[in-house]
Amino acid sequence: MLKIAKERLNELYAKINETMGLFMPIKKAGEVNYHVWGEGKEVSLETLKTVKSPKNMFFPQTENMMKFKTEGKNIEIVDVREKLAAAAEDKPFVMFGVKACDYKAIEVLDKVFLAEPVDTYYQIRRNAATIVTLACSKPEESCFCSVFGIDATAPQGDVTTWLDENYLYWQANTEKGENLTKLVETLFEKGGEAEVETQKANTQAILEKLPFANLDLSRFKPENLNELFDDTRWEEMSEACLGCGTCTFVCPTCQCFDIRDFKTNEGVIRYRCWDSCMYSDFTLMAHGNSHTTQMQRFRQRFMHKLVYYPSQNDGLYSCVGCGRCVNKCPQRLNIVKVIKTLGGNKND
Amino acid sequence: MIEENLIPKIGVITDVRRDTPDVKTFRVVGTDGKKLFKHMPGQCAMVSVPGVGECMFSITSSPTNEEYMEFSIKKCGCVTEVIHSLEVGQQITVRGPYGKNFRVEEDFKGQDLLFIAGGIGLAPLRSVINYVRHYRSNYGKVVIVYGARSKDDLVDIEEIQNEWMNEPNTEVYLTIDRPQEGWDGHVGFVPAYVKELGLNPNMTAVLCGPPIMIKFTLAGLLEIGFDKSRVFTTLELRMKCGIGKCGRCNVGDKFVCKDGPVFRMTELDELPDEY
Amino acid sequence: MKDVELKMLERAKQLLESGEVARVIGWKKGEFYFDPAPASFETVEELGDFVYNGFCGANLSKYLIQASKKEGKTAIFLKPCDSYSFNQLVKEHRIVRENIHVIAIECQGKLDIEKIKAQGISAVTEVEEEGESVTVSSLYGETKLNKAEILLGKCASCKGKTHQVKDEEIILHEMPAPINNRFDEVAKLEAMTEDERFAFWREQLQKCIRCNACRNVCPACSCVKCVFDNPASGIEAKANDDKFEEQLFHIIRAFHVAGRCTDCGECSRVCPQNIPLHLLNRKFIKDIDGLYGEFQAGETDNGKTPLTSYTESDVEPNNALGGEAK
Amino acid sequence: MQEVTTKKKEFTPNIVAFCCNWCSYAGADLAGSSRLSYPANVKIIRVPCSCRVNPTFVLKAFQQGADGVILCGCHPGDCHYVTGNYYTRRRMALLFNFLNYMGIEKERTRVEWVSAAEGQRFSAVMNDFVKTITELGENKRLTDLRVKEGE
Amino acid sequence: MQRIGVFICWCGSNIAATVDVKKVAETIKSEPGVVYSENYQYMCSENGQQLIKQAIKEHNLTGIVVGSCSPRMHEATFRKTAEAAGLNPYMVEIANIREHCSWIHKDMDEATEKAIVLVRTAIAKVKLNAPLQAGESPVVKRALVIGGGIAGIQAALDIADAGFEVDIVEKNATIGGRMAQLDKTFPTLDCSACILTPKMVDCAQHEKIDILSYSEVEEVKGFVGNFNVKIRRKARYVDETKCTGCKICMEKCPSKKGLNTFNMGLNNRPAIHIPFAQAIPNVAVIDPEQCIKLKTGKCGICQKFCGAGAIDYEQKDTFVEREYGAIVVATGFKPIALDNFNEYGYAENKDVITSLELERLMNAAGPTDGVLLRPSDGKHPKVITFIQCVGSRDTSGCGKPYCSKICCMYTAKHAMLIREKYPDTEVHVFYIDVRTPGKNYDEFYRRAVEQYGVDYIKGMVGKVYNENGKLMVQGSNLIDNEQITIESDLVVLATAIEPEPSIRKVATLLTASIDTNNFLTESHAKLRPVESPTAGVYLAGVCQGPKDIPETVSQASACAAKVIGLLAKDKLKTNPCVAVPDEMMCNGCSQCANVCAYGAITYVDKEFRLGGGKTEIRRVASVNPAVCQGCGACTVTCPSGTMDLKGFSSKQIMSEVEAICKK
Repeated sequence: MLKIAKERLNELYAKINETMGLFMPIKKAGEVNYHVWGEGKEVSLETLKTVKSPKNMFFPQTENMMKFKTEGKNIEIVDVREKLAAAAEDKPFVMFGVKACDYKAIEVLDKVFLAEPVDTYYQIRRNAATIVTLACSKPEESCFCSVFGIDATAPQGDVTTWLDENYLYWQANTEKGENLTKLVETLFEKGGEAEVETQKANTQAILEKLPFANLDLSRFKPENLNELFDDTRWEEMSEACLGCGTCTFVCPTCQCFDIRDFKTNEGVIRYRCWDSCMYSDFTLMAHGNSHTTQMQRFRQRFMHKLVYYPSQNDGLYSCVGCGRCVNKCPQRLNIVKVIKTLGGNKND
Repeated sequence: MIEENLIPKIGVITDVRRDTPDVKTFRVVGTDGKKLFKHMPGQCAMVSVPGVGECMFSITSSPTNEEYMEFSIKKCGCVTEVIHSLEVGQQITVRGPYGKNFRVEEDFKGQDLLFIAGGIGLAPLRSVINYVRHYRSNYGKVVIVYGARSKDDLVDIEEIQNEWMNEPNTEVYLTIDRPQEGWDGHVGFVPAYVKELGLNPNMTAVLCGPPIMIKFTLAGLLEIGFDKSRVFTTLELRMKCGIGKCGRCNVGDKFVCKDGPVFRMTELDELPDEY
Repeated sequence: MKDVELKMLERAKQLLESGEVARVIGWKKGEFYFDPAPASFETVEELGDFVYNGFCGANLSKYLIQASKKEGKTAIFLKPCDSYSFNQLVKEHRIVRENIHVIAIECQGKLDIEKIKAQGISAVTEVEEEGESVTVSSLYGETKLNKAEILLGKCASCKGKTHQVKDEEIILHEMPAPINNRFDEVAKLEAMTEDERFAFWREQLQKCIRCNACRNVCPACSCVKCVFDNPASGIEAKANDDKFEEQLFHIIRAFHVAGRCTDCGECSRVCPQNIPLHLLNRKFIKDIDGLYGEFQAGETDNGKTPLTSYTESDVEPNNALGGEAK
Repeated sequence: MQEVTTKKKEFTPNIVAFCCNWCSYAGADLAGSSRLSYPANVKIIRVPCSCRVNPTFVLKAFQQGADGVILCGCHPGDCHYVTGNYYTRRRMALLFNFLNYMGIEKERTRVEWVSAAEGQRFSAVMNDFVKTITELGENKRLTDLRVKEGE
Repeated sequence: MQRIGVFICWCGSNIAATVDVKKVAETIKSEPGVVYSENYQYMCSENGQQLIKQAIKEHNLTGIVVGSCSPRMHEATFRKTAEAAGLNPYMVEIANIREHCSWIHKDMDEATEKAIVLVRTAIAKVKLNAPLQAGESPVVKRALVIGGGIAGIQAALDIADAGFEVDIVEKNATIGGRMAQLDKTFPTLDCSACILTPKMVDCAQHEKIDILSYSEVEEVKGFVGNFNVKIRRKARYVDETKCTGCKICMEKCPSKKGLNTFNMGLNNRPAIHIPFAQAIPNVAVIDPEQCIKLKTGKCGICQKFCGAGAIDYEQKDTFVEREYGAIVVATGFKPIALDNFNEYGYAENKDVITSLELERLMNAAGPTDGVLLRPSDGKHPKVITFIQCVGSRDTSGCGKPYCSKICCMYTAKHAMLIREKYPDTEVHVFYIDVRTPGKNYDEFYRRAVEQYGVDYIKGMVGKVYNENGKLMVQGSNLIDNEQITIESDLVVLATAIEPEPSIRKVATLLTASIDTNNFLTESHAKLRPVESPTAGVYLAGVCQGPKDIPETVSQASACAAKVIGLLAKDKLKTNPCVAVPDEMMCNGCSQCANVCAYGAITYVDKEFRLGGGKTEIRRVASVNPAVCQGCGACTVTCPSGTMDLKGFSSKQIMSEVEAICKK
């Protein structure tokens, strides 16, 4: 294990930034999101929940997929991925300060985007990234990652780090992590095992006390699919839902997207952008819509997270308990309320 | 070269045929004049007019056709409206094939086959029927029941009358919903007609058409004694990516674009009723 | 506030029990003190979860568009600012007034949990309100805060405590006087240079994730089908990395609600990125006031809206800059 | 500085002019039949009344790369449809003010009343508007900038 | 399948000299959707049109673009051409490459490039054009005239003479209006009654005219060609068909203290009365406020004495509903109330009177039998002072900002008549400006000054007050720049006129727009001065703006001409470029109706299918295509984009924008 004094973190960032892109939680216009690091930027490593999750780095909110140039009746397709791949190869990047839940979320996304047939846009970015995670030391009331078996005190990733009042502790886990370590090694000194263990223990104690620590997921199994689907309480759980996409867009695992064309004065751009199953037009076709009510849309989202996805992926839930939806839903609806209503609390 | 799952190919429209007042069939080849890609019956492709949007259509032509592929497209929305306005020579984009096909080489082989279609529902079946016709000796008796609102709404009537009806060991039954001048064939809805025909329940059946037709026809078939696990249909839901990632075409834990669009009736029974 | 809540609960029970109304729209308890959610109660039993406290900031009036079409009467609790939205919706024929029983309720200003957390308080488990002070308990300790510091943005610039409509009222205490500084922030922006304003809005709107929360919560944005969801409109769009696209959405949204926006402030409350969206709508309100005379949407009997009326001597667009008639 | 000025001279803006059928379009016709020239980069879209111009058309024009948008209608009080341009006047006053509030140069948008008899004025207005926009330079703020941060 | 044909016109050298027409036609050939592109010297010529027709047929064109002169010039021509070739006339778009291109640019390359863009823009639009059908609506061959003054009478007579049925609805018991109250008329000084009453009689006797006196319009439905109007026939308590007009009832009526409104309240009349001797219909009416029988149930004298048995105390208001093709509004005017003008002492001094009161005082049928006696003591006034512009041209807010137009002339008339009849009377006139344009008008005024020695004083009157029984008129003489006071026996105020107050209701019923002074707005101030913006509604007389009798009569005849033109048609072709709502998206918020100047938008409750077998009732807008004029104001007001305009749809305009901006 390596460590570096907190005051010298800027040197670390600068060093990484010399050869690689560096994205980390930075406060801009009042909100903390992953942004490119630069001298003088307001880094906020402690922020547990950036508004946009790190998924934005691999699966951006909007990305151009291709361009079409039309001349008379003919079409020419301009594939933008070569450029993207070249850029990624030229300058791989580091995601710094990713929390345990968000890292788990990237694993959830990998299963979708990297499954055959591979989503090459995602793949290019994913391959170019070295992920440096940061253990949580001050979890919030809305955190419930432990419910999904995530250890917030020891996140995975290419490199795992811990931060206390004095030091940042560093431990490489993968080849990518080792490579990054080599790059910055000179800035570090050895040691810190004991401090990290103390921090882990302290955090564990808090994690156990968190209000949502005892959510019961046992009912959310593929075999209960139809029973859960037909539960009468969806209606009442969804009645205040505005049908906005806040929960899906702040969610680190929501991966639905839309593909659209945009006419510019120089040709058509085909882009993809985040979409939300909460939207009334998500499943709208010219001759009908399979989700006509907000209840159906609401149900789709939570069934997907808790039943459909696990059924397709060996029981892995596509919720990581980050609590973003708990904090951000305008009308205070969230997955916890759903889990409690349909599943219950272990202590109940 | 990066894999091109979402990047389409450019196709050129080489023929446009008006089948019914609102259905046109488009013949498409690549810019090199050859077929764009291989597919199996029941599979779909994303067709698009840049700047307007993409839509999923089943490939109507048979895989055995080596020269081109065809799409029968019904005008019902923004994209299809624009596609309908296209003429020969216009380029479009196509990507695919997507989805699971009819198991013509496995489940269908050696079986007597019953095809039931309503309206534009013939489009995906045309591909299977012509496939079966091509490898005629591999299959048993073929019965085709096809209905539409009126005689003008019967898609591909020429091919049906000139080719299918002359095929050996093949029966073709046509029906329209309401009596019409110039029509001396059967009049009535498909589900009722199917029951009247006295079909052998030992056949493997494929249904395609409006949901209401499927519902009642299926009920009718089961009544006659058909085995539900040997009845197939195709589903149609909103699709964007075609590769099971965009998240909108699922029914329960199945994606129509990846796990479908062809489903066995017994499979659908296990899924929530949301299609 | 507890007494107000009790009174409301009692009234809700009476209304449901007597069959006078088929449902009551209010708030129900969440996981914490600070996350009550809007809810419709149809039986006395359901009222077990009924709550009204300092975190009931949501404007409930928009739910009535659907509720007023349902069988039976609907009772709703409206805070003073919500009553403007209600009125505007009635005026636009979106709510069937006869089907609604409006209970005007007291509002002492609503609190913002995000502002509490911004004070550095993490893992909040309990909040207690007492007069002007608020006690916040968390896993890491207890803090006393002054209510004024943690008011929702919309309450910090409250436009008035007078209900515009009511069938009955539950007001037990005097409500604080309105704070009439709501155009200060707009004026501050107006005083900037074009470049500064552009930089300000670009940075703010760059945060937009186009989640549509602002639109979907907005009582004025209650179109059966929004132009941004409608391919036929020619401006249907979802993209947002295109900088203009974001602005297009926000500009058109602000324009569509101009003259109809009651300044309820919900757009800013719900924005997950805390973009001060109300400053867009308020600009229109300020300009309308300045150019065409004071107008408050949702006020009772205030005639035609500014954009559906005119005078022969209206200011010319090229001279209207700054929002005051020259 | 020198370079900037030369660059600006080369720049020919793209101007979209919405003209009402009854006054301004006729005014433009009169400008034509009187051979009163104005730059070719002004392109006119005919609308029945200035009140037909939706703010989305104006924004769409900017989005598609227009550098300036001008609306022309009958003089207030002379609207063929009696009251149409009164609504236009309010709508555009508020919209243009708002665009400026968001940092869009106020000179990029304009409303002018041009009657069917004012060919001279039509030409003068267009010349002046093109001059203003040329000096202002390319529309960067409201154009289609699909630029992303980092990658 | 779109098959667009493009036709580029040279217009001789008008276009071809600066635009490379061949290049334009050639370049356009490769545009998607274009299957034919041609250029020709004169597209509008017989041969040019033939070329278009042939191309439409041969190439099966679905739309055409003509690059030529302004659409204001030849759009109609090419639409007809297209129609003749079997193409819907609305599938034609014009690219204006002459007025907007070749004539204003000198550089050939630049102009050619612009022409290409303009043609592309027109192609972009025509691709989204839909075939439109001009609608047809039948025309009811009957007209309604609201108001039975000289305007209404003239309009009714003209329309009836053309062979169409006309109903006159008059709210008073008799037709005749204000003109019937006048004594003499300027500038000829002939007797008002002598020229009006024959026309009234003509109306009464005209087989095509039906006079509904003592009636008011209650409700108007429908639209041009098909108005359905509900008329209230107020109870007059006298059977119109029986009353012979013998006036015995008037003599016998014990309640004689009602103010004679016809004489401006200067004398009294019985509860049952005929307003004046030549009233049409010559039928009595009972004032229910004054009638003892109707108020107390006792009396019934008139009934006893009525030989015809016409009196019916039980009569109730009745309603008639009729269909009309056109409506003429001729509701007239009244002098303004003088409450805001205390300085003239009108309320306190009986001898301060309005000009209309003076008319009655000088009329042989008036309260003084035509002898000029002042109201206070019945003496001959020796000094009479006229004050002009009382409430006219007043921007202070007390009066009216406009000029009442008739006061200068009638004051000159009064002054002249008084000096003629009573040469010993001193007549002073305070004026701000004397405005007498018009044939023989200024001559008339000069006669008053030069021939009759009327004392015109340029100046304003500050105050009129009573001092020892004398009216002191204190004013300024601006010419001599001095304050003067004139001791007068009678003061006459040239009171401003305003539209009859009932106009507000009428305007609302007709959705006719009204200006800030309550005058009805004409469709175009210069070019359509007698038409209201509401199709099928026409304006005559002072309801549209202050005017004198000759002008009123001309306007009434103009109205009649318009009405006859309308009623002569069996069917009306409606402009197909009208607003059209998409009900699926409509919020029913009424914003669109608020900006519609024509009242073309109404709302209906409709049932819509939701998913899952549920339905919902929604209020949605509906546009009457016969009434909509196609301005598009509603399309922008609508936040949901429900309203679109055929022929100028949002998509069309946006695609034009795109085509212009395309690089």
